[in-house]
Amino acid sequence: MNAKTTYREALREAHRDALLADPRVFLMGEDVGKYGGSYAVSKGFFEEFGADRIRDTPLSELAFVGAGIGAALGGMRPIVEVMTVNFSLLALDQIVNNAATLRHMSGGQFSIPLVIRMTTGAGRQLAAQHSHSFEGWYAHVPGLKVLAPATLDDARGMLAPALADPDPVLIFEHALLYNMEGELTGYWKHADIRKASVRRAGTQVSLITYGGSLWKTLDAAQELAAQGIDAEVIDLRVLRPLDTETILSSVSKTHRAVVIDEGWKTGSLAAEICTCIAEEGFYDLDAPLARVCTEEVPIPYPKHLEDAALPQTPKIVATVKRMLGQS
Amino acid sequence: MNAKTTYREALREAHRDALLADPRVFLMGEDVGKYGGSYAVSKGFFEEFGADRIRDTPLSELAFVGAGIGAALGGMRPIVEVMTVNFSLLALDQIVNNAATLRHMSGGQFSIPLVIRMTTGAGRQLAAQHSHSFEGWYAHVPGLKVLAPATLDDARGMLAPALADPDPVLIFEHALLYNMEGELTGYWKHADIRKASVRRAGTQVSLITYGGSLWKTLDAAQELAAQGIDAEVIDLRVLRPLDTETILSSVSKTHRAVVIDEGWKTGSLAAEICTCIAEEGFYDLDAPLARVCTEEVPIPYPKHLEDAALPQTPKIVATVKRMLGQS
Amino acid sequence: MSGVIPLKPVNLPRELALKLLTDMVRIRRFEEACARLYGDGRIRGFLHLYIGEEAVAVGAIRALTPQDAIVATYREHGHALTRGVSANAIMAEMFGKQTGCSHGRGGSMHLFDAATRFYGGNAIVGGGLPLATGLALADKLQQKHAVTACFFGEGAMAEGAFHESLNLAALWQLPVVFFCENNLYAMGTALARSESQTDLCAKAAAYQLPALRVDGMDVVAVHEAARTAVQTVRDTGKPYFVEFQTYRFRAHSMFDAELYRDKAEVEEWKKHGPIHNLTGRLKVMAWLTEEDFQTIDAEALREVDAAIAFAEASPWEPVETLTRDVYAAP
Amino acid sequence: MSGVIPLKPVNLPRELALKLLTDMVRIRRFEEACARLYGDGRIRGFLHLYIGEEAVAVGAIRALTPQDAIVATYREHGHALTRGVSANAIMAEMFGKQTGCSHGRGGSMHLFDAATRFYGGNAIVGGGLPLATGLALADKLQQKHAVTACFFGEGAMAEGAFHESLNLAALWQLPVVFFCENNLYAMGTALARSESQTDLCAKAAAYQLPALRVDGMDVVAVHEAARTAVQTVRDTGKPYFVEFQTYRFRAHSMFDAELYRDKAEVEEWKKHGPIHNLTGRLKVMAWLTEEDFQTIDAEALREVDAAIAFAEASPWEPVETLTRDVYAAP
Ligand SMILES: Cc1ncc(C[n+]2csc(CCOP(=O)(O)OP(=O)(O)O)c2C)c(N)n1
Ligand SMILES: Cc1ncc(C[n+]2csc(CCOP(=O)(O)OP(=O)(O)O)c2C)c(N)n1
Ligand SMILES: [Mg+2]
Ligand SMILES: [Mg+2]
Repeated sequence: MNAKTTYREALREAHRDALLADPRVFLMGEDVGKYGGSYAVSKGFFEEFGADRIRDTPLSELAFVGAGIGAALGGMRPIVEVMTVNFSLLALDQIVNNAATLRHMSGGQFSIPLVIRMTTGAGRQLAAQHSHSFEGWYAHVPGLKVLAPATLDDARGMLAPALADPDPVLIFEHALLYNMEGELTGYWKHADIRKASVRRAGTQVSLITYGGSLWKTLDAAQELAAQGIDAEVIDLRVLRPLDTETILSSVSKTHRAVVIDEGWKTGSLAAEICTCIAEEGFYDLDAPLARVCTEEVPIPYPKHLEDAALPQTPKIVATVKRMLGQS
Repeated sequence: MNAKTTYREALREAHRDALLADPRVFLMGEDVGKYGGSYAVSKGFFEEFGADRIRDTPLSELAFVGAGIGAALGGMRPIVEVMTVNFSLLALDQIVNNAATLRHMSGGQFSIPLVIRMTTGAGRQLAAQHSHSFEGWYAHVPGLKVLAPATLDDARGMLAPALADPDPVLIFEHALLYNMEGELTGYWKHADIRKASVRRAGTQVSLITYGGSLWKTLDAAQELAAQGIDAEVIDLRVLRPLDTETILSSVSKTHRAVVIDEGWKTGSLAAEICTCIAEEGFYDLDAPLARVCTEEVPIPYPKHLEDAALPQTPKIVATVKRMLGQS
Repeated sequence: MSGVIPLKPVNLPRELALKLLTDMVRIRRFEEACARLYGDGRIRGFLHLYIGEEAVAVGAIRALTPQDAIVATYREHGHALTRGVSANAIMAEMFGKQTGCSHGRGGSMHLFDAATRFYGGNAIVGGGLPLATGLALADKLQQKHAVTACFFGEGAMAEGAFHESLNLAALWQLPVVFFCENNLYAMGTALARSESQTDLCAKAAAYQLPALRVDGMDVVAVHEAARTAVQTVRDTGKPYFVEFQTYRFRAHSMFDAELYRDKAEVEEWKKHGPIHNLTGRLKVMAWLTEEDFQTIDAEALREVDAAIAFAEASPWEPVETLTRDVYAAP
Repeated sequence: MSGVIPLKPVNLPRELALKLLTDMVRIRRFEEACARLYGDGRIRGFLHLYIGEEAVAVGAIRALTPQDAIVATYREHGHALTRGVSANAIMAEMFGKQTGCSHGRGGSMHLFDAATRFYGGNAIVGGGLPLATGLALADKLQQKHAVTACFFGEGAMAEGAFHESLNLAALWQLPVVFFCENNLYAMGTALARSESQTDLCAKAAAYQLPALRVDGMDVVAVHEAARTAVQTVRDTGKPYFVEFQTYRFRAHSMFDAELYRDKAEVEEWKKHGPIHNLTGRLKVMAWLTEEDFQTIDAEALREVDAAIAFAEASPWEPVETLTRDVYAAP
């Protein structure tokens, strides 16, 4: 039961369960089938479930995402894999103008029980066009739900509730997590898609983050602990709708918050979190809010520049120490 | 000279000047030519400048925006009109992955002196797919500059510096402004694309806004004045890069800020403005920050529901009064 | 241009022919009223009239069965009416009332009706094509033997969405019939100014789709072609492309100054109007008297008047419901 | 599959033929080194090798003049090398060094060189086609009589960007030559699993583009076809489509387990490798001895070694420059 697994394998198991449990579920996307999935999440599925349910698509992001919306409208439970968030821009019109609107525009007649999954984030030296973090954009759109599983349990557990949801759910998997190893705790069986999670309890500052940045943030919290600073770490898990309750209750305890987000700083999802706090938790605050985000630059190729562009543990530590007057 | 004109006519004159001044300038987009421009900004140009310089495009947003990028790269000074921001999603990949990145990815070898214009905003009962305000998304992207002319002077004056800029500049024109009447002040000849503008000086609260919301906000300020509350109104004008100096200096004086923005609240550009203040101007603040944004709903068709969804003067007034403990 | 086939006999049962005529008259009268109501400010937003093109929706949709699905554009009043969405519900929607077919949320460009599988109502040019492809995929995977009819203008064919969707439908052998309403203009842009290849059936062939070109002003020809296409799709499970050559008599929308076409061109086309065309033929065949026609017309006017009265009398959605139906109720 | 045309004579001047051979060998040796360096962790990110496809870039680009422009994909080392970007600058770019042709900012997928009008280096499939169309528009409007060569894979043809760009180029009569590198696979997806119409020239015809299908393993055939196409584009100012039938001998990228094709298929194609093909023919014509070949090969290896040494020795961009070149310096 509690054997070692990986994030990739946890996702894979979640998909297998879903495909076995409901004949309306099918997976489609570029190279999900014969190739085995560009991140190998669907490896072996083509052989196990056949070409109808593991459906390789041409390079046509707009049409196959739109077809997923249509198929959901028509009674299926599609999982559409858009290889990466970078390519999802080509399909954004369908997601924003059809998936997110059809229920409302039709006065509630239609439902889009669709899951769209994609890889997000930087860190593998893939340069400017292949390193985007646009999940914050999707989190802006009413009608969508947006998830960011950062842990093995969430990778394993979030797909089922996402598929059970009558509305379109987007799942963002950070590229650096697929090889992450660890054990499932069993919690995954009850994974919800409503609440943020306190990954580390603390009293002096709230570090609020999600996805790939969670692990850098937990590292920072550990380092801070070694220096006598007790940080709470919140994993948002759900980027839309935001669980502001968990955020605000943490800040009401710690009185300080740093938001860590791999999006470019200006207009980041981090800005939304900060503003929620500045609106609703203002009187709890003992210090200015702060963000650790990506620098305002298309991600450069070389490692030292990419590292410098992205949020990193030392930068989180330094930001917290500055906030606490210890730098 | 100071005769009555309209926002549309001011834009039109700016375009005529640009076309006359530089043979590298040309205008392209859907129905900019024979039809006369979907918002009539280019009415008469097809006859005056010919089909080569006033170039009607097929319904191919991705390709003609990309072609504009290529033409800029090749030494021209294109103005690409994307009829509305709603359709620009189809071209977003080209804007984000080519226009915004080519200079950096090439190590500074290339320049994209391109202007992309589009109509934005709601308020004409065009319903969910035709009422978006995505300028905040564009303001998230390093490599782009983003303008929002709200006044006649800016409509008249911002195009020339935008065309002179060696980088891609996006201009957002709020649909409700085209028929706005008034007089040019002459300021337009010196219009910059760097600074925000204080449209009304005040002492008790900073109302920060841009584009179509400026006029609702000025109305609110007037109403507040009648009730004894002295509000400062800042028109951002430039959405990227943000003129944080003007924002922070206003807040340092008023100690309170409300941001008004027609984007959906969650993940709005307003969140970025608030966060800048919460980061850099925190100790100046005497009250929580507040936003008046669009409700989290695809814009519904009927007027009473559309009105209820969008920021409105009474809501701004009420928000300020609540902030000042007068509600 | 559509050939002048004035007195070609009508190879359809009389009852059906009269039904097609009635449908066209209903649409015409409905939209004439809409234009008036727009002028009066009762209908707002964008309003795209189908006047002149009625034969296309009527002939094509009458070739479908109730289990089939329809995806249309922002110019879809005629499609909704023909499909059986009531004039009351459509007119109430144009008014933005609670009793509208989209509960007032959509307006003219977003008519929807789940009961008749009418998936609307899409204001993004080309935006319906991927959706139609997906509906057909769902039907196919569920072995429903249904056909999805996807309507779009010739202008939409320049969009990437057209290319990707036709390829997908053909590659996956999906039961979609692509009904192109070629009215020669996309707003002010004539076909030859938007397509390097103006033979639209040749474009469809590039995806290995069978294609038909049809006189879209002749409802009988439209219906016959649509029946062939729909039956073929139902039998083979594969997609089909039909180009209806038609013309809009009115401006693109209520904002269009029509600078891009000659009045004479419009007048020429009006001579071949679809209602005119069919009534002439039916009269020669002695299937229709002028009196019959007046009865049909009077009935259509009565239906429209009733719809307006219904819409007028209907309540608004309360403001409190503003954010309802963004997500499913928990 | 490419026909086996083993000993067909080479209808080109000897000097040119040797030049083409040399270019192909340079690319091969350069990329073999890249694969090794990737294994050693000196090159990172994505690395897409062109091995097996060299005849396409070499034959095609040698048909261009210096005023012409090139837009390529993420599989563009060979194109950059042939265009005259130095091996040093390319290798340094792969290392991410300051002396790289994109100052280290781009890496393997984003090689650029303004001096040779090499516009790169695009990692979004289909993303280069609109750009190429725009470059050609700029050249046309400035009466430069230049041709823009746009390279892309057959997989890109399913993208909306392909459709929209070909239409625009044909409609506006722009001087673009569309060079399709049909290597039969898009990652793991075989052509017949991504296109309903696998005759790619038929797809081009849907935009009224003249089209040629060429054996992409035969650099002589490639060059002749490219010359014809480029000359036609230059003379007429109108676009042209050429399909090069080729094959990649290596995996799609360094992450690909190649589950989707048989080893035997790969081996069969290798028998028709472009370098093998040309050397055989040149030897029969007595234009090349084995010794000549060894000299060419040794020179290529020397060039690559020198490039590696150059890259190794080159400095990194200082971290302080991180946000440089996001906007023009004020
Ligand atoms: C993607 C997109 N671009 C532009 C528009 C604006 N627009 C609405 S209708 C139209 C013309 C469409 O022409 P066509 O497809 O031929 O249909 P028709 O209106 O003639 O029925 C345009 C340009 C839009 N709604 N969507
Ligand atoms: C828009 C987009 N979708 C998906 C990808 C991922 N991807 C990179 S290369 C590739 C295959 C492209 O095949 P083809 O166009 O035939 O070129 P080839 O790699 O065979 O040279 C895919 C799917 C991408 N880079 N861009
Ligand atoms: Mg049309
Ligand atoms: Mg390929």
